[in-house]
Amino acid sequence: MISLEKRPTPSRVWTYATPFLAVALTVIAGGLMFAALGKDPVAAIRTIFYDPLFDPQFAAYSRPQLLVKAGPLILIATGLALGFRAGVWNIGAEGQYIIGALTGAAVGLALYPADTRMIFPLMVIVGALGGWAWAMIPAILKTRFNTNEILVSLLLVYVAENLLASMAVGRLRNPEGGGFPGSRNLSQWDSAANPELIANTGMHWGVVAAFIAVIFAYILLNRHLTGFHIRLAGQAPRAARFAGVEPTRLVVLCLGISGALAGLAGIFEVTGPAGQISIDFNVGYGFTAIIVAFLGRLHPIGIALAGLLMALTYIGGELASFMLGIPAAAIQAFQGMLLFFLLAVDVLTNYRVRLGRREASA
Amino acid sequence: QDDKTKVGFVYVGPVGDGGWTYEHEQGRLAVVEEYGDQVETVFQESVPEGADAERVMTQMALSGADLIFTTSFGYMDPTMNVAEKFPDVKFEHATGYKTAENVANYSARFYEGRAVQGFIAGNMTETNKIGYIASFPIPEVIRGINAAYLAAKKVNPEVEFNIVWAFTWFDPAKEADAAKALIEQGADVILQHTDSTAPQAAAAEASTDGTQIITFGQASDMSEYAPLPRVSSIIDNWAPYYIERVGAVMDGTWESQSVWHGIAEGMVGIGEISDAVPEDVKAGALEIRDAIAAGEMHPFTGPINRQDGSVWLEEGETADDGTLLGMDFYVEGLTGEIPN
Amino acid sequence: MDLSAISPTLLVASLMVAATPILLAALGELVVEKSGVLNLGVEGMMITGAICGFAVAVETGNPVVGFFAAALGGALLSMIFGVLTQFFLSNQVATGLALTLFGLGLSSLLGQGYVGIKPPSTPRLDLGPLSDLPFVGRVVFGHDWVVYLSLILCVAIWYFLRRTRAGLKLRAVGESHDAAHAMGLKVRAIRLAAIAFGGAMAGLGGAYLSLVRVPQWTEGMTAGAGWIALAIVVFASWRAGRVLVGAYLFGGVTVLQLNLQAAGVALPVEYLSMSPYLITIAVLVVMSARGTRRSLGAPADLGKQFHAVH
Amino acid sequence: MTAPLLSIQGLTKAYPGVVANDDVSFEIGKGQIHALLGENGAGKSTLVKMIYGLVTPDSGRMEIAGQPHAPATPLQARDAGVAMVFQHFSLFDALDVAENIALGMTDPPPMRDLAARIREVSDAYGLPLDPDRIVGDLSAGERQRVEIVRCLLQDPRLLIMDEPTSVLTPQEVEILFATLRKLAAEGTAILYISHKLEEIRSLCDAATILRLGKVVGRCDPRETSARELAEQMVGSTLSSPARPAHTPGDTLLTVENLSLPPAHAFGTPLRDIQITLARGEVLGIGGVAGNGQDELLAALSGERLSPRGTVTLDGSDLSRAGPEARRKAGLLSAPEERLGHAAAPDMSLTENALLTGHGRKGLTGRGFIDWRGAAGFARDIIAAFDVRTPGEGTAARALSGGNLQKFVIGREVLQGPTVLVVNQPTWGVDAAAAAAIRQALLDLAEAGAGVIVISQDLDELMEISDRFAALNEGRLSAPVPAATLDVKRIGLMLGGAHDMEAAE
Ligand SMILES: Nc1ncnc2c1ncn2[C@@H]1O[C@H](COP(=O)(O)OP(=O)(O)OP(=O)(O)O)[C@@H](O)[C@H]1O
Ligand SMILES: Nc1ncnc2c1ncn2[C@@H]1O[C@H](COP(=O)(O)OP(=O)(O)OP(=O)(O)O)[C@@H](O)[C@H]1O
Ligand SMILES: [Mg+2]
Ligand SMILES: [Mg+2]
Repeated sequence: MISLEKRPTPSRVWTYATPFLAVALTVIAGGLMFAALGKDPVAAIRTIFYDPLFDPQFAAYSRPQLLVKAGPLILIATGLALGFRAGVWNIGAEGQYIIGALTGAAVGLALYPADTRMIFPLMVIVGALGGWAWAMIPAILKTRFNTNEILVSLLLVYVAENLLASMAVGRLRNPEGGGFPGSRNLSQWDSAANPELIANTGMHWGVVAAFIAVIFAYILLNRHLTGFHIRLAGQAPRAARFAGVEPTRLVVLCLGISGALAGLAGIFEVTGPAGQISIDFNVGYGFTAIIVAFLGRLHPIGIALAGLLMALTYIGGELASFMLGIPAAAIQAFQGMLLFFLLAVDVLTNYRVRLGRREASA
Repeated sequence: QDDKTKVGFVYVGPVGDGGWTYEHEQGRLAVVEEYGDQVETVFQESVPEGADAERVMTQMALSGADLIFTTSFGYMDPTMNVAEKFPDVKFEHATGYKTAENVANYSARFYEGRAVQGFIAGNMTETNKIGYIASFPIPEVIRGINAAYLAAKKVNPEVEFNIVWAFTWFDPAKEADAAKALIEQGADVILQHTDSTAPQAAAAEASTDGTQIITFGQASDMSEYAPLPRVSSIIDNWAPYYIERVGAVMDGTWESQSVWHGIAEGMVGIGEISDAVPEDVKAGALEIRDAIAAGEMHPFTGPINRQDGSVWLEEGETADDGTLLGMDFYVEGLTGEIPN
Repeated sequence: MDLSAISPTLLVASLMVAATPILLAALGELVVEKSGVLNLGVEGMMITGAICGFAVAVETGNPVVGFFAAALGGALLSMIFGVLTQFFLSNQVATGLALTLFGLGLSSLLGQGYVGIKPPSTPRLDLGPLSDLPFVGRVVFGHDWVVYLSLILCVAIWYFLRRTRAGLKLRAVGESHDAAHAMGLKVRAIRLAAIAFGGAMAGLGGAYLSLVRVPQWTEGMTAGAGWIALAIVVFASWRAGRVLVGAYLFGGVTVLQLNLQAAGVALPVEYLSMSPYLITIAVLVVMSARGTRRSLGAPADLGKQFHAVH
Repeated sequence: MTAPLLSIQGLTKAYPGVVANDDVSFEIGKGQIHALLGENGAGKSTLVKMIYGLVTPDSGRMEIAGQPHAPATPLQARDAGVAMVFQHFSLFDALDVAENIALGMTDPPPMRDLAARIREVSDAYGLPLDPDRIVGDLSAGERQRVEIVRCLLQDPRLLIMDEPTSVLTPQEVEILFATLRKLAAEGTAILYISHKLEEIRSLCDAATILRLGKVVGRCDPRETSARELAEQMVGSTLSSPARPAHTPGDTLLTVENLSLPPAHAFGTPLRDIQITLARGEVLGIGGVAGNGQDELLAALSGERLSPRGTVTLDGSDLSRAGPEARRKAGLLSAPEERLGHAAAPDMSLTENALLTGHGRKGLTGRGFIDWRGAAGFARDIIAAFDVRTPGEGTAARALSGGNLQKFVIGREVLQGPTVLVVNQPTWGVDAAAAAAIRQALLDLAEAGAGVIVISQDLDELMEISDRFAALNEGRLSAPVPAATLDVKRIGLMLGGAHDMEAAE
């Protein structure tokens, strides 16, 4: 009989070792799945984890793409993690991401074709505000009416998606696009573009923002009283109130920050890599970021690493998919396995496994 | 590496969607069939439009592709961007309007098929109510509605179109609900511009001895619902085009172009008209199909007024491609408003 | 515009069909949450049920067997969540989300051979002359057996939770797992059973989509129904009867907006399609504005990890 | 003594780092009321959990009426005739009384019959209960009754009670004792755990004393003084806190007409509370749990705000100030619940020191935390209050209850409060630690602060307060000098008869 015993303090060693253990387990289980599908498991794993980083044919391009793909994930996940630490469950970042992109792009497009440096910063600010405002809906409903923020923020994703579709074929449609859906291409309009800052690095303003957010969150959580209060509220809500933390303020703060960061991710994406508002320009970053946040154990540095790992599985998965003909669905299932293993092995960090003597109550 | 011609396909949905992407995949398989060992094809399914598409195309180009088909409208700008970086790789973008030295675009005149459908629908409806499940209010969809309506109205002046905008390309449950709502309100013909077979199933379910609902396959033949409720279909048939263009790359004759192919070129196919359609109607439908193919007939031939009553096409005038490509209005007789 | 074209009879009949998948899934999740577990993987279990049910129904030609397989498939998938959260003490929110991701991938893998196939049909029950009665005939006696099953399950779950000892134990575990443990209840076993039941119900809901409501198999066909089921549980304040109301309300708004469009009502379409979500939010606000936690009925230990400390 | 009902031989149970029970042996006879004594962490709860099947012993054997007893689950223990009232966690707030009772029975009758049985048995033992009420709405005494009735319904041969009286009024304790004596007379054996030695002396026929998991003594408590019992438990001699006489100074804190609605569904409202507290004074507030103690503390700590003019410290109105502002002004507090309220379980002692200390101790600058300073403060507390822990990096939950309580009290005391309000400062804490905490509170008052001690332990209140007031259903009686009180009078005050008494 195996039993678990809570450690007095989390194990340092396992904190760092568990991700590797999880990847190793995923490689085994995923390899079995690929083999069952009739694909060469070694080649598949190699293509997913190794090729994007080191294959001479792809690495020069794929490596910077890791940043492009991870940037929005990290930016959103960092914001979400602050909330999750405080026990504020925003799972509607996808909606805030969409609204950030929409509002930011709308402001930019309204000024088209003006040619001034001010437009891009203005769009960024409005995008952040848009995401913030969308997140304020669940925040206010929660603080005023005690409405469950998980559900409201989630339902608002669907509302945002509908808004996006109607904007893409309506108000924001490119008047010179021959009636086709989608806005003007913002990345091709210098005043609004979010370009690659250093050629062939994938570094754009969104990635810069992601790293700033990580550092900011790290300092906030480790060095600042507000961050301390965030952690406190999540771990022991009553103790937080006793310490003088206002739950209402914290809900508004956390939802606000995560909404604003998601909005930022949206506007950076739509002015850069994605280029334009289209019917379904959102690709689920808001949801994936929730997973990234947990994989990173809600720690800013962890989130940065988890975001990069996640990006690697996307990019490597694409390679594996078209190079080896592995169905996209198998890649998705593979990612699911990775998550399961990462979540499962985490138990070793906080618990000691005891074998042998049976306890009455396992 | 080797001298095989490598062809990449970028798909917006899963190859198992049974509709749009499925038909492109059939085109790819036809290429493999045609050229066998001379080609190597690769594809990537479910690629979101935007940054991910650009990356997938780039990686395909890096992997040595000679020709890449990008099969969704939203891939237009990514295709142009990647094409600029890989001048030696040829690109073919579906349903867009931009071209470059190494970027061609191709699209199908589905509205020609809609005219055939409209004809059958107008003849066969007994309630004179035709339900139309539309996806998004874009020219492609509006064009289809107009073409079907004009054809139906011609043979049945009483006919009325009820249009439901589903705001999705693909949500089987919603499509089924939309079909049911239309049928419950008296429509006995369902036309759809969404990709799943849910409306077919809903129609089969709703048909009783007294009332028979008929439907048409969309994108693929949907022959599993023939002979009823599915009486015919519009089939996207990309195979001939893909075979031709791959061949052009192989023998070095590939050039950028912008084509809008229809029934004549075989890009739009009219699925078998089932025996549920009366002989004379079937004959009439085939006649229209052949006339369009022969260039003797244009589904948009004047006199046609816009919905607001203003004149669009004078007597005998046919629509120019420019207006058709950007169509954002209903023709006279259709009720309701186009969203936005 | 022709509102008279909307037949209330048919509207009610079709909203019942539209609501059945989410009703089944929400009832399952209700039981799971009552036991103190928050499983956000409903969408993943639904779609897995959709393909399992579809595939088996096609292979056997028997939709009943298909539904059975769907329940089994959903339950098996839910056990991944069960083992991870109950034995590996993983975070329930994250594990549920991962389950959805995995379920979507797994289902499309399983479904690769089943695209474009027509499943055997699940006919309406023939209740003879009853089905010919005006209004009631169509609304009450005009459905397939799964609709009735979902209604029976709704009553059964209400009875189970309120009136049986097993239901009492389940509620006790959700209310305070420490106290339940001290009373000698097998907290983990009860929760695992609840999770499996929730998976089975979600699987049934998914199969209803793929076998009856749509019916066909396509990847991603649940299109968010699982999330709505989750919202309905909260909406219903964790009560079986209100789950029914919530599911029918949501189904009703969805069907009604399409009917309004079909009738040519001049409302902006894009706002109509948002309406089910907006209305759900509005009702959530009204419900939560009125209640304290207790009258809301949320199990006190919902989402908390249980680790016996004795 | 008759033939033993329960006999335990060489029972051992080790947890990582501690041997909770080390070769424990003793016997309980039929109809005997047997006390189990020991300081915090001595292993009392572990021992009874083994008897009840919640914990499996590493070695040793148990027999009940001659039959081997090795329950793997509470179910088996109940079948063997063992019933238990728990120290913690055993009621479900959202369920009703009958449901709560049904959950603790192996084979409950149908609900309707059960309700009738509950009425019958509870009336028979003088513990009336309404089976339909929601447990969360009951007072602490009534909740206790639920647990006892749950046991009684099973006709147990052995009844275990783990610290049952901490939440009862003296009158309720009397009723409980009468019930237990009646049960014992009917032949039920009772194993009774409590830190209240006087109670044990009046109730029990035999006692087994544990220290660090080992049996260190057996005695007849009726013939041993409380002091001797305590010294056996602790293993050394005890000194009582010194309380030098003093004259109260000027008024520090006034609370006027403080009324607050209940904070949640199961809460108690505060009704028109009046308090004045002078420099150097210790005001004791007694009352049975659930009569507004938590609410009163929250209203004083600033967790709940009250109407303007209701809470005044040193002339400044703090009614609308939050906890942090009150701390700044000198009004500090320590709530009853150590883990989760006074301290965050998963945080280190450094972080817990920061929790309330950052303002007064200057541990932050522009919101940025001085971790070194915080760790220093934590070390100061640990040293000054003899908190036994490996270091300031240890998580709060890893500390034993008594040590954490010392840390929490120390944290507030070392901030030099003008007024300190504490709720249940020594709840569940063993004699030595309790004495240390009481001494610290007295020292604080001696140094000129005002101290309010809210407690359910009347002996404690009599020992340290200058004046005493009672809380009953959210009302506070007029304070009376502690010296004039006896237990009977206090009991009446707690029972809500203080109005009558004022008329007396
Ligand atoms: N599940 C457990 N895991 C690890 N250690 C435990 C566990 N339960 C109890 N202990 C330890 O065993 C010892 C005895 O604990 P126990 O609860 O039996 O003490 P107690 O005598 O009941 O104390 P109190 O008077 O505070 O109730 C303590 O050191 C405690 O920390
Ligand atoms: N909870 C704490 N208690 C005491 N000091 C702390 C705490 N958190 C951070 N510090 C101090 O702040 C500095 C930076 O913290 P550190 O880098 O260890 O945090 P971290 O990287 O968040 O930790 P971990 O990697 O374990 O999450 C350390 O020197 C440490 O002394
Ligand atoms: Mg203890
Ligand atoms: Mg104890």
